[in-house]
Amino acid sequence: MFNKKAIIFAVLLGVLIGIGAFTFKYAEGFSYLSSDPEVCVNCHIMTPQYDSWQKSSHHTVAVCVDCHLPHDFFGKYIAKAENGWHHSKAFTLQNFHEPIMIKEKNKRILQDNCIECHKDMVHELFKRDMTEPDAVSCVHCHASVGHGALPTSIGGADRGVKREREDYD
Amino acid sequence: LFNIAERKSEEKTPYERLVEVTEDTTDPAVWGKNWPKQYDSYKRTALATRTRFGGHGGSEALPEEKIERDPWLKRMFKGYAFSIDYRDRRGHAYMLEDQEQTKRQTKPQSGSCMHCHSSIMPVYRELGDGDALAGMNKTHAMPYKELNEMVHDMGHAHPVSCVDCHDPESMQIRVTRPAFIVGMQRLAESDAPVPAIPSIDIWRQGSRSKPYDPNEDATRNEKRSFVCGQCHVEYYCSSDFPLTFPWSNGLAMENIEKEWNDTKLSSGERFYDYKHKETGAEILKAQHPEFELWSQGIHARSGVSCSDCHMPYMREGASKVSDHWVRSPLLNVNRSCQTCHHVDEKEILARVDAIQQKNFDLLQRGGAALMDLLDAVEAAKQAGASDEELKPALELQRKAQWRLDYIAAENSMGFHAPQEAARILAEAADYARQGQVEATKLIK
Amino acid sequence: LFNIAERKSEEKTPYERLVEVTEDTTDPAVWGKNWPKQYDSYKRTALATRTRFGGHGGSEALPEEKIERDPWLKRMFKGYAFSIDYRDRRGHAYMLEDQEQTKRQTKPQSGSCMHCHSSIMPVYRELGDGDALAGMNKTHAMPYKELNEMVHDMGHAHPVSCVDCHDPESMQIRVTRPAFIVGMQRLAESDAPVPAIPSIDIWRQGSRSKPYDPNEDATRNEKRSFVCGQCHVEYYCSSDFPLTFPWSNGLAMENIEKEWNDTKLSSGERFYDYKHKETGAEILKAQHPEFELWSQGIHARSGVSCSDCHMPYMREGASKVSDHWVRSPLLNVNRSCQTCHHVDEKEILARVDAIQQKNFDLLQRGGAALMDLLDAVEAAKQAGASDEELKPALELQRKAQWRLDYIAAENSMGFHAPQEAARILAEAADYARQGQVEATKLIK
Ligand code: HEC
Ligand code: HEC
Ligand code: HEC
Ligand code: HEC
Ligand code: HEC
Ligand code: HEC
Ligand code: HEC
Ligand code: HEC
Ligand code: HEC
Ligand code: HEC
Ligand code: HEC
Ligand code: HEC
Ligand code: HEC
Ligand code: HEC
Ligand SMILES: [Ca+2]
Ligand SMILES: [Ca+2]
Repeated sequence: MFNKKAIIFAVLLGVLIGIGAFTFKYAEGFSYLSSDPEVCVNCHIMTPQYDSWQKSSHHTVAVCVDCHLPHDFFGKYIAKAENGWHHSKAFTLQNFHEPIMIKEKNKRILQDNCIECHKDMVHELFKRDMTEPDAVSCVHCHASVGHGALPTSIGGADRGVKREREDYD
Repeated sequence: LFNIAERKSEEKTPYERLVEVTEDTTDPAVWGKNWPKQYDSYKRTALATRTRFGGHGGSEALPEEKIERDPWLKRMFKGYAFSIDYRDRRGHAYMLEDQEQTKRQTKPQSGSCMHCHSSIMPVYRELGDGDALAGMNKTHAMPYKELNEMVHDMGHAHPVSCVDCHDPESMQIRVTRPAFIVGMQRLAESDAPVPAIPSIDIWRQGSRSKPYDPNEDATRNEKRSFVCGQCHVEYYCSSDFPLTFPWSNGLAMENIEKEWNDTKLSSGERFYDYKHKETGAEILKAQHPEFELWSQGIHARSGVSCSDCHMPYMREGASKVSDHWVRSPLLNVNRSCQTCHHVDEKEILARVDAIQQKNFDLLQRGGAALMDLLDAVEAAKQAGASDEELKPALELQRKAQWRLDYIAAENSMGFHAPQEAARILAEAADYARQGQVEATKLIK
Repeated sequence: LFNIAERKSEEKTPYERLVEVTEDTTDPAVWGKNWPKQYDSYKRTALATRTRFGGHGGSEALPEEKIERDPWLKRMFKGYAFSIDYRDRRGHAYMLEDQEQTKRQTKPQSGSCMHCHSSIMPVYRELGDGDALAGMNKTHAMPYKELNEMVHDMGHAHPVSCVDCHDPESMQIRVTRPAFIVGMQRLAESDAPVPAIPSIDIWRQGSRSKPYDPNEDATRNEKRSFVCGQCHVEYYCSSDFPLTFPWSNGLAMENIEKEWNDTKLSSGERFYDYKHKETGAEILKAQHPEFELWSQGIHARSGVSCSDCHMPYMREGASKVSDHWVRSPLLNVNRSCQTCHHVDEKEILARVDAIQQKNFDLLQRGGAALMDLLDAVEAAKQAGASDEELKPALELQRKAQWRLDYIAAENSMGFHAPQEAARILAEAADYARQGQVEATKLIK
């Protein structure tokens, strides 16, 4: 249908406008409204997660960033920059994997945040593991807390964090 | 309010120790002073439980005889102690006394038996001057009664105890059993695929300078299954050579069969556990390969551990503890299954029942085929067939019985890996019938 | 941003129509003017695809011969048209021409064949003066060639088309095929458990004043499988009686076998599809029971429909459309599987391969057993065994072949219900060997 030139042009244009517009909006979103889920759904691509979060057991107690961004200041800043760039690039180029699946790095941020809020509940389990790379993933059993049950009601398989970290880097 | 205050304190000091525990503290009651919640649930393994296929039937006093329930089992074991007394398993609390009391003891048993029925590690260290493996390697030559007495005298006559799965310092779960550690090392050195145990792949890609060490190299999630794999496995356990977990070719049924076929007895003969009383076939006995069958299933390769289902976390006040009342998950579906499968309990039980029913039917089908094989061999002998002529039929009996027993002895009635269990039973029936054909040809 | 604006508008008016479509509009190109995205993907079913067991091998021109790849299949079908020409299936675009060109047409075929290979509904209505069922019930008596010409002449010679699955008014999915509707009504009236189809249980608990109507009573999710169940099912399709989906005892393999065994041919004989050329056994032919096998699996009872895997939603800008390029999900894992299984693609493919490999091995095992049965019968005949004496062996051949063919003809290589497929193949091998024993006894 399209000819090659048109596609290339479209992509380049997309990249320019896209990165410009989105990273701005996105970064802004993160820095000021960082706790407002609306920011995340600036991208319709986040809508499924937004909707499912509203149905989840946590929507009254935790917003996106509570789970997905480090709670400490610097970590938050770095993750923002990293994810911000990543997301807008991916979104503009539309070249990301669908369905979107959380990556190892973000899984670990997530895990820390679970524990952050629930250390009282799980202290016995994690007394020794907070720093351990191979703590059993909360999501291994509680995949549904953030976004309701997957159709399988199953979270990602726990294939051993060591191996997955290698894949990520 | 008190209540809350109380909880808060609970939270702060979960591991506050009232008493010291060491590698030699095998008495769970002592550990229980430090960790009363786990100890309380641990003690419940003395309670009788029953599901359709799990737990045990029979009186509270003694579990039901498997060999009475399925007469073909009894005939399959003719010539072996299992044909005398072979019952349903029951809770961990009984493991030692049930072993001491089984009528299988009327035949001389080896010291190896103690490996999985008592908190024996200090005794192994004693026998091996500190080296547990060396110690274990002496026990197969000892009569059961002798080693059993030694365990009693040294004060370690407890069923599986805290120290068998926990490091007394850190409380980390860990494995202790030498036979398991050796078995896992051989597995790691093989090139068998192990999707259920990713840490082995990682070790294989490493320098291999040190042998694979389950306590060092495995993830905690894997250890949540390893602790069980110390005992819920197929084994050789008699006086000819040390207790062996046959994993050097892999964890699949065929891999294990190959290891036994490649093994020689000190007599120089090809390995066998017993000769069948009726036919004289050299038979392989399979014992509770839960760990092996699990490893072939979808749960295992999804990282679901034994403990996830058999020791689920339970809420205790403001904290969570692992339910140490190790038992059938069907008695605890909401914790064992529903955290992952958000479907109602009736449906979950129906799914299990559908799987187990199909497996049960295939098991009976295999049993019938094996009985027909034995009858045919009988008839062929009557008709004057020579041992030489009977050889093919007897080889097929060995293959068929190995497969049939493998799933009969496994305790989940196929649940741990439904397709794999069905596949093994399909081969069992096929080989049994092939043997029947061979024997029938000899009935002139 | 343009790109966003565009997407926004899309979301608003997906169904704005450029042309009118009615119950008689069988030409997909016309519908395509209104729904170009679906039509574009629909047209792709003309592309050749290949996975290890799916799609088709062979040239682009013609799929590979199954009966050459597995010679035992050919021998199993001796005496039936399938032994002449039986190939891999391929995309929907080819369904009509492949049917017209198969050498099975060298034997007279019935008009019933057209039910699942063309967009035939207007022709049924024509033949039945508006009543499609009445129309279909005339077609089994018509020669294939005659009905095929009629379909061409009336301008409906298209492969399965939009109108076969969609209501032209509302675009709702719906079923049209009379044989499916009748089959489902019988299933509903039985008391067979149907965990995969909850709406049947609901209907059963109701007044039952009107027969179960898949279009009225079923949920949309169920219809996402029903549309496929119109064709991907076991059937009787010859000239003796109308096209039949044998579900009056349930959807399990045994239920269907029972229905065939209880059916009488107009000749008064017990039902059979053909007599085996070598042995004379009365054989049942199984055809692609995808719907039936799926219904016995865990996906079905978890509410996972055919369309979830074979027609996954794909994002087109801001809107989602169902991928009408119906094909192997293994060519589209991220949409077909990863929406539900958050596991990386390599692992998902490995899981499928493990399941299919086991199923494939059992299939070959069953084939070998059946060949041995045929050889034994052969030998028994040579030895002068009478038909009367051979009866037990031939009855067992019927049972064995039914089971073996059931899984051989099913197109997922066991994936749709792994344990159930293995169970069926286990029975196939067992019965084949039992037959071999019976025949061997007759070899004096
Ligand atoms: C610029 C559009 C956009 C915005 C705004 C946005 N996202 Fe995303 N997000 C994406 C895209 C595109 C992906 C897929 C990236 C990939 O997988 O490569 C993604 C992926 C993710 C992932 C999982 C993927 C990973 O890398 O682990 C998480 C978690 C996530 N987003 C959370 C958020 C949160 C929380 C916010 C708001 C604070 C947010 N997103 C705002 C576009 C966006
Ligand atoms: C209570 C914690 C929690 C909250 C609040 C939460 N999430 Fe998540 N999020 C999760 C979990 C758990 C996962 C799944 C991780 C996994 O499957 O390994 C996830 C995954 C994701 C993913 C990746 C897709 C996937 O399934 O892997 C995205 C994108 C995402 N979340 C976005 C959001 C957005 C946007 C919000 C706010 C509207 C949000 N999350 C709120 C816990 C949360
Ligand atoms: C911002 C704080 C916060 C974060 C982050 C958080 N939670 Fe929670 N969570 C809560 C609160 C508050 C409740 C409600 C407590 C109650 O009802 O007693 C809760 C409830 C729960 C429950 C019980 C209800 C249910 O859904 O079954 C589980 C399990 C749980 N959280 C697990 C998790 C996991 C796993 C994560 C990380 C993926 C997580 N939580 C992240 C605050 C948080
Ligand atoms: C192996 C499975 C498993 C893992 C891993 C796991 N949990 Fe749980 N969790 C459970 C089960 C089972 C329960 C229910 C206990 C009960 O109902 O008595 C539970 C209960 C909870 C509850 C209390 C829910 C309630 O009833 O209010 C919270 C909060 C929780 N888990 C958080 C976590 C966090 C945070 C992590 C990770 C650090 C985690 N869990 C890891 C299985 C698990
Ligand atoms: C996904 C859940 C799950 C996992 C993982 C699992 N099991 Fe099971 N197990 C079951 C179910 C269900 C049964 C059947 C119980 C019944 O029939 O009552 C069972 C049965 C058993 C039995 C017999 C129980 C009885 O009451 O007689 C034993 C022993 C056992 N499993 C050990 C293990 C071991 C060892 C592992 C790990 C190597 C393991 N299981 C992994 C679910 C699981
Ligand atoms: C030291 C050996 C040993 C270890 C370690 C061990 N078991 Fe057992 N297990 C046994 C023995 C022996 C029995 C049978 C006891 C009897 O019948 O007297 C048994 C019985 C069982 C039963 C049947 C209980 C019943 O009520 O019928 C289950 C379930 C079980 N074990 C699961 C596990 C799981 C899960 C683990 C790991 C968390 C584990 N076992 C660890 C030796 C062990
Ligand atoms: C590798 C570990 C292991 C070894 C070695 C072992 N057992 Fe067991 N034993 C188990 C497990 C696990 C069970 C529970 C599962 C079952 O009953 O199938 C069990 C169950 C039993 C039971 C109760 C059920 C029954 O079979 O009646 C008896 C009695 C028993 N063993 C005796 C023995 C004797 C005698 C020996 C030595 C020949 C022995 N065991 C060696 C692990 C072991
Ligand atoms: C057959 C193996 C086994 C035995 C015996 C055993 N445990 Fe455990 N224990 C486990 C497993 C598995 C876990 C979960 C550990 C994890 O997930 O890291 C656990 C966890 C624990 C924990 C950590 C908190 C929790 O509940 O998860 C404590 C404390 C504990 N056990 C105490 C004991 C005590 C005390 C005994 C003896 C009375 C004992 N255990 C006997 C296997 C065992
Ligand atoms: C920690 C998570 C977890 C727990 C606990 C768990 N499962 Fe599963 N289950 C899975 C995963 C993962 C799969 C693989 C399919 C998938 O990816 O959803 C699965 C698959 C299944 C299947 C289909 C595969 C098969 O073998 O037929 C059944 C049935 C099943 N589980 C039943 C159970 C039952 C019963 C229990 C409790 C005794 C249980 N599960 C406990 C995660 C779990
Ligand atoms: C959970 C996913 C899933 C569901 C649900 C499902 N299938 Fe499949 N189907 C598969 C897979 C995987 C294969 C194997 C494909 C291969 O081998 O390339 C397959 C194979 C097939 C094939 C052969 C495909 C080819 O390329 O040759 C047909 C035809 C088929 N399925 C029809 C159906 C029908 C009809 C239904 C519903 C009654 C159904 N499937 C339900 C996943 C599914
Ligand atoms: C009107 C009958 C009919 C309907 C309705 C139908 N199919 Fe088919 N399907 C066929 C026929 C006929 C073929 C074989 C075509 C050939 O080989 O020429 C086929 C082939 C296939 C194939 C193999 C494709 C390939 O590339 O090898 C798959 C997969 C499939 N169908 C799935 C489905 C699914 C899923 C549905 C429902 C969404 C469905 N079919 C609906 C008749 C039908
Ligand atoms: C109930 C629906 C249905 C009926 C009736 C039907 N088919 Fe098919 N046919 C299918 C489906 C579905 C496929 C694709 C799956 C497969 O190939 O197994 C197929 C595939 C085929 C193929 C391509 C693969 C092969 O077998 O070589 C041919 C040719 C064919 N059919 C011819 C016929 C003929 C001739 C008749 C009449 C005797 C007939 N069909 C009746 C549904 C049907
Ligand atoms: C074999 C059955 C089948 C055929 C033939 C078919 N469809 Fe569909 N179609 C479906 C199914 C299943 C869905 C999903 C419906 C749902 O989930 O409600 C669907 C959905 C749709 C939708 C709704 C939007 C979407 O994509 O989900 C449109 C529009 C559509 N089809 C158009 C067409 C057109 C145009 C044709 C012919 C070129 C066609 N269909 C042929 C089965 C079919
Ligand atoms: C709409 C959701 C959905 C889709 C799409 C889906 N599955 Fe599943 N799958 C499930 C559910 C639900 C189970 C049952 C276990 C559970 O509850 O998690 C399951 C179980 C499984 C199992 C274990 C049971 C078995 O049969 O061995 C495998 C393997 C599997 N799926 C593979 C696949 C593959 C491959 C695909 C794509 C072709 C796929 N699934 C598509 C939901 C889905
Ligand atoms: Ca053994
Ligand atoms: Ca048929």
